[in-house]
Amino acid sequence: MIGLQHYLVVSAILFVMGVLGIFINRKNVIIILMAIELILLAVNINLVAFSAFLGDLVGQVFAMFVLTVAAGEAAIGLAILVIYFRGRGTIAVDDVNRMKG
Amino acid sequence: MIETASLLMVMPELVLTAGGLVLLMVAAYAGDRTTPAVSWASVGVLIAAALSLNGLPTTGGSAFDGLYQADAFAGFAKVLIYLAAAVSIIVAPRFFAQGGALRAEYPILILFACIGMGMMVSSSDLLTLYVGLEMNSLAAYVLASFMRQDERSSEAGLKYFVLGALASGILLYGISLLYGFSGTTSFGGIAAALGDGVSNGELFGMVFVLSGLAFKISAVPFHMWTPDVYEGAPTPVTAFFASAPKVAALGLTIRVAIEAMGPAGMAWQQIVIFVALASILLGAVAAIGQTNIKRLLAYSSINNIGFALVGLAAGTPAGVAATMSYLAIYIVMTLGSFLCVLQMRDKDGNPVETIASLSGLSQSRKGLAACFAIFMFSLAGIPPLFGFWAKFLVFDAAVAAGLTGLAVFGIAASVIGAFYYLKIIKTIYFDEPAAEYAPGGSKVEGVIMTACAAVVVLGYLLNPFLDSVSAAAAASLF
Amino acid sequence: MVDLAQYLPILLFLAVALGLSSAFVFLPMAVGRLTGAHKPDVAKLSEYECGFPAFEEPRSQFDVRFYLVAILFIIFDLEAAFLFPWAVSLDQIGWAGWATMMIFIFELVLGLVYAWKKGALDWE
Amino acid sequence: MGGFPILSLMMAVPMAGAIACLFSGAQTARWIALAATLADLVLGIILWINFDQSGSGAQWQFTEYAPIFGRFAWALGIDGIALMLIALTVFLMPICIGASWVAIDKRVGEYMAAFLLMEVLMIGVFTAQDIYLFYVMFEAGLIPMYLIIGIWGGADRIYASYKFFLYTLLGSVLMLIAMMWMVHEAGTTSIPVLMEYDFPVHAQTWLWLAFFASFAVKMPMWPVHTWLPDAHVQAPTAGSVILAGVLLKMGGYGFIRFSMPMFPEASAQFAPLVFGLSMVAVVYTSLVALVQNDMKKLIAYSSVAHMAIVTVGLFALNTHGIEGAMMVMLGHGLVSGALFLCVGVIYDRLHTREISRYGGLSINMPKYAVLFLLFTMASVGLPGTSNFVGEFLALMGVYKASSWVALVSTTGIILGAAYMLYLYRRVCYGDQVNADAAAMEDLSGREMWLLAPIAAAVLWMGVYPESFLAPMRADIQTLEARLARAVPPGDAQIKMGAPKPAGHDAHGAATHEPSTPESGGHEPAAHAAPGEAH
Amino acid sequence: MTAFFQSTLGAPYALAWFLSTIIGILVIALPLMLAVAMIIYADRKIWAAMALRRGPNVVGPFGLLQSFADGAKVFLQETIIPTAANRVLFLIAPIITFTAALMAWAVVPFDVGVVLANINVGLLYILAISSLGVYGVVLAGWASNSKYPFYSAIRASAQMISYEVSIGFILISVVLWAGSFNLTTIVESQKGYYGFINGNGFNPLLFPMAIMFLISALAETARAPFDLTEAESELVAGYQTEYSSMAFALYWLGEYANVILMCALNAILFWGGYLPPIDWAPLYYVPGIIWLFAKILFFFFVFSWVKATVPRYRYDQLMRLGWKIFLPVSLFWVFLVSGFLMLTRYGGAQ
Repeated sequence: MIGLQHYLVVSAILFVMGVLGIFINRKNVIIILMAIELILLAVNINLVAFSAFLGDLVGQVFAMFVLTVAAGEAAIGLAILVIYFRGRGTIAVDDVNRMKG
Repeated sequence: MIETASLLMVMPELVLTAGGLVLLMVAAYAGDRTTPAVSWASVGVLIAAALSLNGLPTTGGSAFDGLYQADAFAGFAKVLIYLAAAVSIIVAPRFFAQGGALRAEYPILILFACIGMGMMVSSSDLLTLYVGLEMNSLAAYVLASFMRQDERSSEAGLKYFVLGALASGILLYGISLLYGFSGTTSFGGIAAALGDGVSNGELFGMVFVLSGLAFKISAVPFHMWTPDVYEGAPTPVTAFFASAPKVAALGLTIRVAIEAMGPAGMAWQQIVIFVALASILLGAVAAIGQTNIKRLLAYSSINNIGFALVGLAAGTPAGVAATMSYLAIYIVMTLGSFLCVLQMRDKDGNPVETIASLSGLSQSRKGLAACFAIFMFSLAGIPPLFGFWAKFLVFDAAVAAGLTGLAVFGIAASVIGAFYYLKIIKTIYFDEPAAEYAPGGSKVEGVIMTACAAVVVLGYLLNPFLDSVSAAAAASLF
Repeated sequence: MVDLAQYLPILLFLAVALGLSSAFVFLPMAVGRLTGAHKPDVAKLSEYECGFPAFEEPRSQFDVRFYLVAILFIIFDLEAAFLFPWAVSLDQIGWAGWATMMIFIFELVLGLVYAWKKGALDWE
Repeated sequence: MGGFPILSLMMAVPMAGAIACLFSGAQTARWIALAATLADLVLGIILWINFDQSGSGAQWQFTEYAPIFGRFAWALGIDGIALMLIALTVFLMPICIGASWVAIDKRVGEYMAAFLLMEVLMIGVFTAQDIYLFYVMFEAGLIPMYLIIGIWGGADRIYASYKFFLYTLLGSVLMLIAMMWMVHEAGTTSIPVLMEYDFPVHAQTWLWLAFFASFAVKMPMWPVHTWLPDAHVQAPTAGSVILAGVLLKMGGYGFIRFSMPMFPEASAQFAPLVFGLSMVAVVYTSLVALVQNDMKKLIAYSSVAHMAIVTVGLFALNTHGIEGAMMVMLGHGLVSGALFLCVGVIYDRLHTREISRYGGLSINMPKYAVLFLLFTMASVGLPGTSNFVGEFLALMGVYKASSWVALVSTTGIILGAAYMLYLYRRVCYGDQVNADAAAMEDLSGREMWLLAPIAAAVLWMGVYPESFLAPMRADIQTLEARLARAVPPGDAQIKMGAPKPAGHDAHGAATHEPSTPESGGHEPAAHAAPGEAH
Repeated sequence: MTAFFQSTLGAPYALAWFLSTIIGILVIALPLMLAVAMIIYADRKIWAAMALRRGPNVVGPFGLLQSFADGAKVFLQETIIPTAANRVLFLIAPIITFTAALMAWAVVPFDVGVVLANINVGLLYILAISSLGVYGVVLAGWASNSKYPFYSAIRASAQMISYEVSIGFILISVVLWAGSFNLTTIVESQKGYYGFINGNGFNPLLFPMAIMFLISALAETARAPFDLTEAESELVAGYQTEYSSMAFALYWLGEYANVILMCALNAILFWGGYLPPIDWAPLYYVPGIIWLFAKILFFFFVFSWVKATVPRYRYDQLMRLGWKIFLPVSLFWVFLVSGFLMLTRYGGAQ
């Protein structure tokens, strides 16, 4: 039977993939946005799994908030990306270097 | 169910929401020419929100079934937030008018960010924490890229967004673990669960949550976005970033650390100590080579956050009070510094950001130079300026809590920090005059700048007041 | 807890539907090779451009308004996510729950008004 | 004086002057500054006259207390030691202003404001009765001094100002941490109370080191003295005067006010360290001074050597040593200040500090040569001048503690004579090799007015030191009594009286210390104690 | 049916359940494809009739087999994959479209209890699945790496998602009224308006929503007058331009499957689904599935009718209709319906 730890492992894998996707990816900002979504997905899996196993609705409500906020975040991220693209004509990660840190 | 009392306790947020929405409609219908009026109206809204803090919002306690906490701590933080926000709004129109980006959304976005920040410092549940944090962040992402035509601004927005979203993700992952292993999202409940012993899951959750928060307060090792964002964002926005969200995020961190993770103090204290020291050190060292004043101030903010965290590391009421006082003083200093930066304009009125351009400022613009010097000395923590008192308080708390080693290392590192502040003063006062600046900014800016300088110089007279307020704020957490 | 077994037929349906549609796509390719209909040449395999060679990169022109639509969609569609659970529990949450959601919708409408006034909804 | 807050007034006057200077033109600023410093001088005289130096009155006089800063208070008050240093400050300040009268021609208002601010802070340091107030005043001095060196200094001013600032800052921040610890331990910020608080011995070690870090840099002691020559050389004349005259004394004052009374055991424990460093300093810096080509640098190194005498005197931990150290501080404050002024006089004419550029000045500048000679002699420690009294007392005190230290320290006096006289010979005697140097005019009236009062004071101090010792006597005795329980036995006891029975150990000998007129009157009980610390 | 397998064939429960479910699926999917074939024929016939033409009339009696002939033809065609295209995505795209079109039918109730998966969030499921269809379109446009398909795909997806928003809010009104997402419950809740009529559409409060839903359904499926995505004059054949053989046919099939689904939804949500239009006992003797099919056919006729008579919208008009009219109105209707329900039905509950 599928237990809590299975969910946690899946979510952990997704989370790590998301984080790595942000750090390793050198090609495209859109991929970074997707990686962020992947992280949030991992979180939601966690929340819902915990919610189910605890028999407590809070986790699901939380997941809903995460979804919504993630949507807002994606919208704003996309908007910023568009502005950026219009200024620079590229969304390659390597080119995001007008300022050196 | 929702009682009237709960609604009264969130009065500041309600005022801000209503004000922000009304102004949004005004902005939408009347267009950008109303920007000055909208800006002042926003300041009015902020003042109204601050006034509404009087009473239940600072004394009410728990609202909405424990989702929201209306206490002195939140009140104190909110006053600082509103103050910083108001200043950031007031100084903006002139800057944006020059950049051709004078849009009425700016003050409104700041109002919305303030709602989020108010939620953050008042949250007593992971849910409100997250929602507040995101409300602030979403507004902040937009603010960072507010000057659409400016490539640096949009790049700053992009970087801020990507790393901010990553931070939210990490924070959320931690939240999900904390929730799962402690079975609740309320701070009190988590504290109770941690009190029974810290499981591995909870430990991981705490680490993730703290990492996410460290991102938001730009503490080392999660600081890398700060210099770029500060440099790229329009200067009034940078001033805002350097002040209000710091208070909110740090206030939130304190609340989480004390209220939710209090029983696991030993676990997070180590982390906070490390982060504090690393921030102090890196902020100081990395700032030395900077040539852009905004970047330098970014590193300065990292450095300062490190100092503020020293108070939290103490984990005592005195430590929390010290951190809150630190923030109050820091806000005045940093806003003052950015007001000075706003005055930096070449003859044609274009903003200048290089430190080199400050050469000989003391001869062409005496008042500005003096203010700059005061803020820099203060940030360096040299008495009798108020910045010293801020550092004094946190280190005093650390010493009182037995963290003498931390205090010694921290304060020694502050000497490194002093070096780069001195560099600016050196440029202003010792170097030969470079190209002249355009004559001074608006009267309002001058007045605020002078007021900040006055506070920095005469701040010690505020000590009794500051002490009592911050002590009350801290007491409400324990 | 919800009985997830209800969803098992859907999973099976997915398998069947995928199988069917894959078959539809790949069978004719196999059949084409068998019957000799598969005779690709350069002209046939170049992209459609009214008889000319392509002038420019097909993906170069991308109207920013499509992004705007996408952004608005994300916002409004996901806000609806809050409406769904609210709609089916209206009988339990009383006037306070109703009022809360009405305030939420009101704010949503203000957002719409703002977007409208800013011209985000205009296609020209 | 009753409850009149004269100390606050002494700080308010220059403060007001400073603000006024900022907003006025060059000439007005000069006059404002002069008026403010002279007013402070008058107040200082009134202070001295009203000071009860009988020793029977309260130790702390003119106290003021206003808890307006929350965590710490505006608590002022002075004892004799502070009184003397305040007197030195208010005495030198008008002279500094006078010295800058023509030498400073750019940004005069800011310059005068910085100096007046310095005066406020120096008086603040010496009067503060609250440990944090002390720290604030102590540290705040960095800002005006940094600006003075950096804006109006010489070619390498920027390097020098950084070095000055960061060295002293690094030293003092550690002290701050120690202060915090002490305040938490003792539960008070009041210096008088802390001076009587017995800190645990193991903690004293660390606290003492922390304070030492600050005061040693300020003093400055070898090997952290290197900021001083740079700062001196680059600072404008008046800056050097105030730096050598007063700022260095803050270190010594700190030892007397904090390290010794608050951590007697640690002071005794670390005395050998101080001795060691000081001995190195005396010999090493004197030798370095000998080979300097730059006048200011030479005098700066001589300051380091003199301050080493101060530290050995202090850590002799007996009346003579401390009194001597105080006298050296006062005397050195006057003399080194005067020497820097002398350098300034000729620097203003020729704009070089290179010794070889001068020569035979006694021919064309006789008045100058006379005064310069007086100060040179005072610096050497000629009897009849201020420094003789101090050095003699200090060395006597040291001799009681350790004859070896006394021996080495005394070589400093000889070397001092060497380099100072060598300097004088090169500058004032010999042939007039450079025409421009030979054409220099003698002292102007203004310069006479600057140097003459110092000359008078130097002579007064040398001839009748009692005027200066009297106010401090009671306080130094109190200090000695406080230290008594920790003082180790010296190795050079002058044994008196009948032969002792066999087996009488050195500890017993300590109780038979001879009593001199200066140290007379201390309670025997204080001397019965030394065994306790062992 | 599970019971039948268990009892007569002696299969274990799991296997029996599996077999019966598979059969159920095939019983839905295969007739659906047949229906699509026939409905394409019907579409062409109706259109032709309205244009006073004869339409398909060669293959089979009255041209009834026209669609099958077309199917056989494309099946034997060569599958062309342009060199510039992204091969994998190019082939996956039609699969997604068609799969999604089929999947939505899993929760459609054909009669009381006659539903493959009677899940409690059926409506939500349909919304989710129909959203997936956009992927097929976008991928097709993108993977073709050709100008016209790309524009078309972008347009199509913008159009689809625009109307999805208002569809979402329209559905909220229905859900509010029924108090459930379960499609069967929604159908059942429509019984007996004024004591004799079945169908939300007869409710004056919901009737405007029914109309809006119908129009949105047209837009959502990119049917005329909203068929901007394959406006021949501008975009050749839309996002399917580069497709050939069965891959091309799958879009065709999927599109019509979606059209039928939308017709079914119209029927289920607003016009009583499998219920007879009049709440009169004798009518219940007619199987529900007949009523449902009748309603579907009716709406399909409306679709065709509109296609034949209404001129095509401009793209800006299309978007304006969705965002500036449907969205505010449907939002307002949520307020209206919920407020009405609070006053009449739930007012007492606190």
